[in-house]
Amino acid sequence: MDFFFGLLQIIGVHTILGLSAYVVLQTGQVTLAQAGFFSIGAYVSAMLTVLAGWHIVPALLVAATAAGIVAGIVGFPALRIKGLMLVVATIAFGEFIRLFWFNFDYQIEKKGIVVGPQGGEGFKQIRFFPENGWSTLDVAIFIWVIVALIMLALWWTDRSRAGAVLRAVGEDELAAQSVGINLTAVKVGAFAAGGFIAGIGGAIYAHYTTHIEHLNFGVMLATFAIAYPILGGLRNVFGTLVAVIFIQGFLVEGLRFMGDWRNLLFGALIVLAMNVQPRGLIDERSVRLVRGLFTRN
Amino acid sequence: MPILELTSLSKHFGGVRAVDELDLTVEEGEIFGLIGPNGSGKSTTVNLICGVLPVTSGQVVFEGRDITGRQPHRVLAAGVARTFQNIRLFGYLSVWQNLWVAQNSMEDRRRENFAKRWFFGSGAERDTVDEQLEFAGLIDKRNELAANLSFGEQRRLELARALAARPRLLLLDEPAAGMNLEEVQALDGRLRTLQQAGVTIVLVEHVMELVMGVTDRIAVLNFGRKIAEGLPAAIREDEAVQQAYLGGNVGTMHA
Amino acid sequence: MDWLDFFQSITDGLLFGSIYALIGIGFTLIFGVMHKINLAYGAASIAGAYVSIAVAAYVPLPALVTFLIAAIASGAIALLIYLANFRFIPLASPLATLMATVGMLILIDEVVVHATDGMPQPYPALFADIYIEWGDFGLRGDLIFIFVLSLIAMVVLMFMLYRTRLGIATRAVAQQPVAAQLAGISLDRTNALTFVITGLLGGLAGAMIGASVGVLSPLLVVPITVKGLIVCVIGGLGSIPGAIVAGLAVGAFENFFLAFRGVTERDMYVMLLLFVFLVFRPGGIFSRSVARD
Amino acid sequence: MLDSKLVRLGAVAALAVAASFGTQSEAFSAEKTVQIAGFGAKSGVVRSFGINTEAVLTGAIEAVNAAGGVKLADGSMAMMELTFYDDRCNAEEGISVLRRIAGSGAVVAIGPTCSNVAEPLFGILQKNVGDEGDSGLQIPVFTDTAIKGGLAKISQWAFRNVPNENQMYKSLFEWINSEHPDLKTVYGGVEEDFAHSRFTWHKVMKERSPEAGYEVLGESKWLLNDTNFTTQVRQMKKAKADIVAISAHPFTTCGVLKEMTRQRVKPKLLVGLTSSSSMETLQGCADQAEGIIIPTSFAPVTEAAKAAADAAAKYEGSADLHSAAAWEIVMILKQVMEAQGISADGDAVDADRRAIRDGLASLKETDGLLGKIQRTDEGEAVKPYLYVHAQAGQWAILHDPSQ
Repeated sequence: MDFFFGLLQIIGVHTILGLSAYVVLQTGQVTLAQAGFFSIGAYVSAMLTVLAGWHIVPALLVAATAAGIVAGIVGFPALRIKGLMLVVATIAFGEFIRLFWFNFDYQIEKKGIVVGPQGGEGFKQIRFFPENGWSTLDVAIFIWVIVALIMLALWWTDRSRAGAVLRAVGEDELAAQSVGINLTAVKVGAFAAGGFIAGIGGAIYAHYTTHIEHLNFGVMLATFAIAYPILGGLRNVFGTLVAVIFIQGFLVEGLRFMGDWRNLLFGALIVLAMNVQPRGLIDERSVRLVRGLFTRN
Repeated sequence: MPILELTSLSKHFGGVRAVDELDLTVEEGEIFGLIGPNGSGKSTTVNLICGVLPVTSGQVVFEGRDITGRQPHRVLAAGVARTFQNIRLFGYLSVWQNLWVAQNSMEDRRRENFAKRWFFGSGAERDTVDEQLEFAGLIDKRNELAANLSFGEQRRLELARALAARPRLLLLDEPAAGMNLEEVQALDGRLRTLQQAGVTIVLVEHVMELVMGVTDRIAVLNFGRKIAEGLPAAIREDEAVQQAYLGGNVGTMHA
Repeated sequence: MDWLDFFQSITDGLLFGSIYALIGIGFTLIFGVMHKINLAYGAASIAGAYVSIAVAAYVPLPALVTFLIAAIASGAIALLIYLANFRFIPLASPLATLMATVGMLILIDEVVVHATDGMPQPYPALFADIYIEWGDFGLRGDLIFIFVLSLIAMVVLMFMLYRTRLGIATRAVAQQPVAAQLAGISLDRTNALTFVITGLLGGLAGAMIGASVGVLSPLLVVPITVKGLIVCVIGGLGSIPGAIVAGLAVGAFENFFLAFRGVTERDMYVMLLLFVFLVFRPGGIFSRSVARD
Repeated sequence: MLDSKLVRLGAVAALAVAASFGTQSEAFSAEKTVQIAGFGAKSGVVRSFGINTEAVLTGAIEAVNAAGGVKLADGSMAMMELTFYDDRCNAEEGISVLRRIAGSGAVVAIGPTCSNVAEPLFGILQKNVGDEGDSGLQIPVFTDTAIKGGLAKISQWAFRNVPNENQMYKSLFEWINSEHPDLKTVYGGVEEDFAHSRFTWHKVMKERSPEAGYEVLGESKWLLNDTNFTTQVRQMKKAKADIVAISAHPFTTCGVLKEMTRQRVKPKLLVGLTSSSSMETLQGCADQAEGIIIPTSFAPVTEAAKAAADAAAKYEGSADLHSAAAWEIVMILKQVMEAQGISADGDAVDADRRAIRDGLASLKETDGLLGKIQRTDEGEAVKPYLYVHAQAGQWAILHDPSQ
């Protein structure tokens, strides 16, 4: 059973990562900086639990806030640019953060061992969970409570006026401004919220892998962050969850029995999915389809 | 009393003077026509007023306050709303949501705190949206996606959306484009109703005939400059205007 | 600071930058015509180079022919990318296209890994044994060759775009898609041809990278994709002369910082260069004050 | 139309998921089997490592089974059975795979390939055996490939059979000193962003060579996926060192060697990273690598080593210093299982795992393909080693320090 709980943990963390991009994508901005914010959450929280001896919950909140602030700061220059320019700018920013950790060295001695982030060799022994006797199930529950809270908050936002405003900005910035929407506030807000959520994900990631290094937070992770909501569809938060289950549960874990053929299928299935369902797995049609299954008798 | 004053307003794109030293005064309560051939700078003028484009030089004064270079949402907050030449609705939002996001009048802002305004909308606000939809005659379509509306309905929705913030000045950028005669007449009626409700209207149009009946005063632009201003009847007879319209501007005749 | 080191690092970087320029042109051309990003472009470039050595393994070929095969193979792969990721996905779903090209990148990468077990493969080079030296200052013969070859490719491309029917059609589609269609230009065929052209350039770039390093590896894909995108933005989206200058500049810039700040910080400065451009010159090197989106 | 297709597609997908998760409770055969799990990277650029490990493991288990299998506590014989998983050299996947293994009937896990997977993996194991407060996984992991120094001490459940680079390079530099007393200086080249290569230069080569009497003149750094080494090699050229030590993986090692040839940098001696003593380097740049000296813990010089190499070749892999360790691991495990008397009973997996761990922890010396392997208290191995050098596209034995 531990394996399933472990898989649940992975799905949970990737859902958080995907949701962090979902918020930003709703405003029509394609961000590839989420891996960078994720890494801020990971490093900051790990430093707090390992070096300062904090409990995971405050560490997680502080780390997420830090990631959110950095993301908000990125949001300002990102206001001026759109489309491909924004994609490239956010890639560059994410990479910049990653390279920062690559060059970041800060260790102290604790209980006779030297701990802390160590540049290219990474940050090891982030063992808050096992050291405090959290079982795999405990961690999975902890993660899913957080996932549920985030999903609930975003689901609620989607249904509130804020959600409609986010989408309005995503569809037509000029029209949105002209009906009185403060573009700066909305975009920076979305970036900051996305960064905050990514920071939470990163904080959990650092603690359930126990070891982080800059290479974990590269362009591919950033790509997956936007892949989940795009593949799942931007219609609602459940699309992201479905896409994470599709990728992490099915493509990665489910197809493991295929051995080395798995990776080939991986790319091909993404291409296929986007051709068949360009608006994501959860779009108007598939929703109708599922509803039909339950009402047709 | 003037509600909108443009003082030597200019916009240059590189070497092109899209709007050149434009002076214009719109009186409170009137329906003001701004006409001119294609490319004469009408839409640019609207964009300058609304803060979509940065002004090269000159001033925009609304109700005695200088609003030059303000961001579009702040121009709206001041009381100026607009529609677009090519309809710009939020196509994947429902008709109802299109109006919902536009509830940005000063009263809305003052009445509700941040959380209530954005995340925990009140029933009163929902009622307001319904009322506005009713007024626009779109209440039956409230759950349709805006993209699925007919062309005329989209025009109506866009107008309703512009009115949602209760502006005192409304800039309509070619609202009649693509409408048939019947719809144009309906539009005329709607504009009169708005005028009676106290909204000042600037009607931007390049087909002269459409504005003659409904406007109180007209200004004519050509090559970014004002070439005539006055009562509709006078404009019709103006030689410079006729010259501008007939002088090789092919686009003038189609409606 | 030693002036010799300064000139040396800038010169080396400038020569190598011609490869970045080729990749940057590919991104910029597709963006210019379709207003889309093809993230699989870098992968297709490297894959083309792999095909060429696979062919060369059966038939002994001179290096130049190998490069040519790389270009052709990459052109074919680019066409495949067009069909799989652009042709059938509605224009209104740009995110789907973006994501599909990511899937394609992963797929191409993994096919290469499967074919070679991820092992580095030697790649032929021309003039690799020439090394020109003036005292402590030195120039790699193969890099000069690559530089010249890239310049020729760029000149040929410019000629095609500005002097041939195909090029005029391409530019027409880029500027006025609707009008171009009315004038009888097939959008579909023009788009497909644009992909093939970019593929040819990319394959050449892939071959040149292989030749300059001496080995090919799937590891090359992500870095050249990122660098290519950066070049494309610094040069100004859709601007071919911009991409050329930006490619050379990024090459020189990064090599300068490699020499004087070390490899761990090098790319941070490249990112900073990009941010500077985004803030102060969002339209790229040759922009006319007004920013495009 | 399309909708019904979608339904069918969904159904197929659901079945596939169910099938893949449901495979754990198969085998209700009459005979007992000892389940062994292997894992490593079979995707991405490090794919060849996983393929080699799997081939060697398959061959080794076949050899054990051909000799009758493993003797259990009750005196009966049981066959070994291997399941191999791909972890894609990704930390999260590695953890997931280990959890899957821990949830299966496997009594021991052999892997992983990458140091950056091994490090987090060992982190989720229980740190100290018997610590009730520590909820880490409790399954012995025996690593064949991931070589970055000092990892096994992370957990008492982690063991490695990888060569001790500190010892190998120390003795290599001492040997070079005695053979070529005229060489005085060393210059380093390091792939700076990869855990293993970085560690081996900074913590091993750079620290051990002065102990053997060398002066380290400096170092050039590059990254895993760099393409232009002109500047780095120029720095190297300026240093004019007698020995150039390159701590990098085959791809950049080849890139740098080729650049050195172009710039005519000819050190009197080249020293390479342990991991580069595989076929990859020679496939990438045999000419330029000619003469490079690398210490390795494997070469087909003994009967046992030849048998291992042949078995690997049979399953389309190759035995090198990494994968050959997997052969030794299987042999060590057989010995430990028999000494500890495991039951191979599906209900006593935990006890068997503990018994194997204790057995491994108490080992002081084991047999290896090249001779006796010493084991340290930290779960690491001290393996016999050889110096090989590249000669005409092959790795040839240069010197055997044990003789």
